[in-house]
Amino acid sequence: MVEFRVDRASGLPAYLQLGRQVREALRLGWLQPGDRLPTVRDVVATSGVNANTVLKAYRELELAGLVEARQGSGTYVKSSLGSAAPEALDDLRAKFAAWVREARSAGLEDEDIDALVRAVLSGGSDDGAG
Amino acid sequence: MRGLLWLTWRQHRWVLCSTAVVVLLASWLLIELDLANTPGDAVPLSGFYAQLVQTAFGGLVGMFWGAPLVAREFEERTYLVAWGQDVSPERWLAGKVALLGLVAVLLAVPIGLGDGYRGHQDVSWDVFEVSPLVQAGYVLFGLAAGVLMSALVRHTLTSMGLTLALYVAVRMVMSLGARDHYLPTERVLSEVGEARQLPEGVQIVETGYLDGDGHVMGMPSECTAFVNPQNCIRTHGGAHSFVDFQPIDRLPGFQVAEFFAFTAFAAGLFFLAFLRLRRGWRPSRSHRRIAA
Amino acid sequence: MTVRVAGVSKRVLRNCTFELPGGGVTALVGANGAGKTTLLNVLAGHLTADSGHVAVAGRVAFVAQDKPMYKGFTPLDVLRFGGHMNKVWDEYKAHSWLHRYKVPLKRRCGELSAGQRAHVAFALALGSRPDVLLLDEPLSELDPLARRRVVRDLLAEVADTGMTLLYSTHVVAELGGVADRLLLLSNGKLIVDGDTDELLGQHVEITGPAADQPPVRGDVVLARHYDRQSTFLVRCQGEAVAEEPWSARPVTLEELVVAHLEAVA
Amino acid sequence: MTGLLWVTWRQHRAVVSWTTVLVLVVVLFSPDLIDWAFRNAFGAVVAVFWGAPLVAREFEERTYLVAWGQDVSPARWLAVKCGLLGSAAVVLAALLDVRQIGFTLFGFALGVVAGFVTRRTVPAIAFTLVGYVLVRWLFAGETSVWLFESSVLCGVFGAVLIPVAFVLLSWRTNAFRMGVA
Repeated sequence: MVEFRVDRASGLPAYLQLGRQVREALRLGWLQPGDRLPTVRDVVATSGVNANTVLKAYRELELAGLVEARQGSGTYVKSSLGSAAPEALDDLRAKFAAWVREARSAGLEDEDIDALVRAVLSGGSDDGAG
Repeated sequence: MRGLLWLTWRQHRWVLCSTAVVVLLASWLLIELDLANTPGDAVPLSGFYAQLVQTAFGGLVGMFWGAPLVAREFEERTYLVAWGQDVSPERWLAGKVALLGLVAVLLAVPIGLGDGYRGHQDVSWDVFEVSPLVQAGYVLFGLAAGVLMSALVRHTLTSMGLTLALYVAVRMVMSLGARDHYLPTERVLSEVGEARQLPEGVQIVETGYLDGDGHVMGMPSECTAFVNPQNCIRTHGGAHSFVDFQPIDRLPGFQVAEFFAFTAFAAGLFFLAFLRLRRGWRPSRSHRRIAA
Repeated sequence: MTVRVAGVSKRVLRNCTFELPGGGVTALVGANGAGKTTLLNVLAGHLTADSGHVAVAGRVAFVAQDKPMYKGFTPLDVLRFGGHMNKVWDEYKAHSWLHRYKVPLKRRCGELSAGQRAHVAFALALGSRPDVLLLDEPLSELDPLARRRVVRDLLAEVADTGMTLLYSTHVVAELGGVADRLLLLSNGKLIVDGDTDELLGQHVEITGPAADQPPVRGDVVLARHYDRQSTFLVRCQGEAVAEEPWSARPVTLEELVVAHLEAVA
Repeated sequence: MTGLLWVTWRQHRAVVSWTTVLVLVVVLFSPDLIDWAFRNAFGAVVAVFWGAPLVAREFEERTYLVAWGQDVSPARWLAVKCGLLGSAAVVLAALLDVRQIGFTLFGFALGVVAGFVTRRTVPAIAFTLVGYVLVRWLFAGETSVWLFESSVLCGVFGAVLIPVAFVLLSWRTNAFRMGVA
């Protein structure tokens, strides 16, 4: 069961925030294929989001093929986002943690690490080769 | 005090003006038309209604000036504004009551002058209430009743009703009962059945019969059937018939007495109203001043 | 369509036209004196429009801004009042609202706090099972916790009954995810009427070197020029792409509303 | 209708009760002087304490938004309230003196109309009082000057005022909307 939290003051529309939180849950393995998403009524009652927004979010996830609505019994997760297997995920996390420790010992602040990672992500292929 | 003058005028100007119009109209009717001594002695209708205003004057002021004074502030919750300033609630009420009382007494003068259609006698017990002094007493009492009910009940409509009831009750008790006994009455005796000679313009308070040794004797039941029961009463031991009255020269004194009676009532009611205000409400801004 | 307003003018309102689908939650925002209360009163039937046409399908319940109530009635009396005065009355719903918010039932409304009196007004309105619920600044008397819970309860009510909710508010930051429709009023005219998510998508703030026109297609809502820099708040139809040296930033609902109000003020 | 019976009683029980008590006190044991004065003043009491606040208080406290926001249409609300309070006033007036029925009805209707016009309790009471006294003054001359006994005339005048109240009501809000089920 995932608990949605909407940041009302952000510029991102609420239904996109819900979609993002579902995708995040999928990536982190909190939601597995076959799990049932909370009903529209429950999301409205617990996180104070209006019904149309929740429906919109669920429909957007459905179009993305991540979830499927089964008649009368709710919305179920269809496929996971985790492209890599969970074990690979743990191994990569360990390596990355080691790298971060190394960077910190080299005197980098968190912002520097953040900027470095974003540059590498957006730098794309050429850094890969180097 | 000047601030309260503005506030009182600003808040109550409509009710003050409309009352003034009604009162001045009635006074004009009572004074002006009286001089023109209209033909025929029947009381013209305008006179009757002018007298109505004259009698009800104190009550009207009580109902429309006094009753809403504090009650409205509570109903609209504006007392938080009125008493949240540097002027304490007591001084707020004192200022308003003083100013309204002053205007009320000023209005009492014209309303008390017109003796209207009471046969133009200059001095007579019938025109007891035709005196600015007496009317001033009534209006102060009416205002005090209104203010007290207003402070007690804090609900406009109810306080208007209670003010009217209190005013009518006290005025009836005083004018029907107490007024004749401000001073002990004088008594004139005469033989049963003889015409009694009474001084001019007296106010008869009590009549009846005395038996042989001077005690008041009720009308014997057998004699009630007779048209002129004199000899029947004599046979039943009736010695004299008596009349208790108030001579006309006491009239001004009684009017002053009535004025002081009603102003005493008014003072009492105002005091109770202030007590209710102080006890029912903490001091205003002064209590927020933290010692420097 | 549950609520249809065509060309309505009344007092400050001038030629207002919009339609509200059933089951939606619409926020009515505007400066003081913009006509929010007048519009709600016209929709509630307490005021008849000078011109134009208003059609509301179904039962209307309206709670005014100062939450008027009989000060001599106790909350129980108010529920009885609702029962007596309505053909359709849901005693359980009204009573449970009062129970949930712990409103004392036996004390006179005049002695209750403003927040409690607001709950009594809500209970009476919801108890009559409205198809259209009109609320004039419903949250103004409520504490932060009550505010959050009332929003959730109202949205749950909309989800359960398909009721249409139109409420006016000044707290724009709390609209996100609550209102799916925004009506922006400025001295009587409807200057913005759109789906909140679409509005957020369309509006973008572009900052860059001083210029009198932004590099992006779309109508400029607000422009600010400094000596070497300009910022534009633009409402564009399509995707807003801004290359160097311009940078684009998504706009929050509050900034969007304030910009539109400022542009017209 | 029973719903409105409860509402009318709940809202006006205080004023109706003490007026009834007053009338009984006067009728049962009161010297004729007070009796005469009260009998003529009864119309004014009903006008001022029953009629004037009926609508004026709803506007003043803004509870008209509650009263006329329910299924029961404002027209029925006003009709039933005037009907109930009006008939109660007639019964009490009949206890005092048949002639007073006309004056009382007139006073009540005048109060309701004054309530619509001024929309505030104290001014409504003032207008009602002045209006009542003026009309009693006009009609009080020779009782049969208008071919009818003055109290009957006042009653008719009052009956005319009631539809005026409904007209004023419909200006104020669409009074005759049907209660939507």
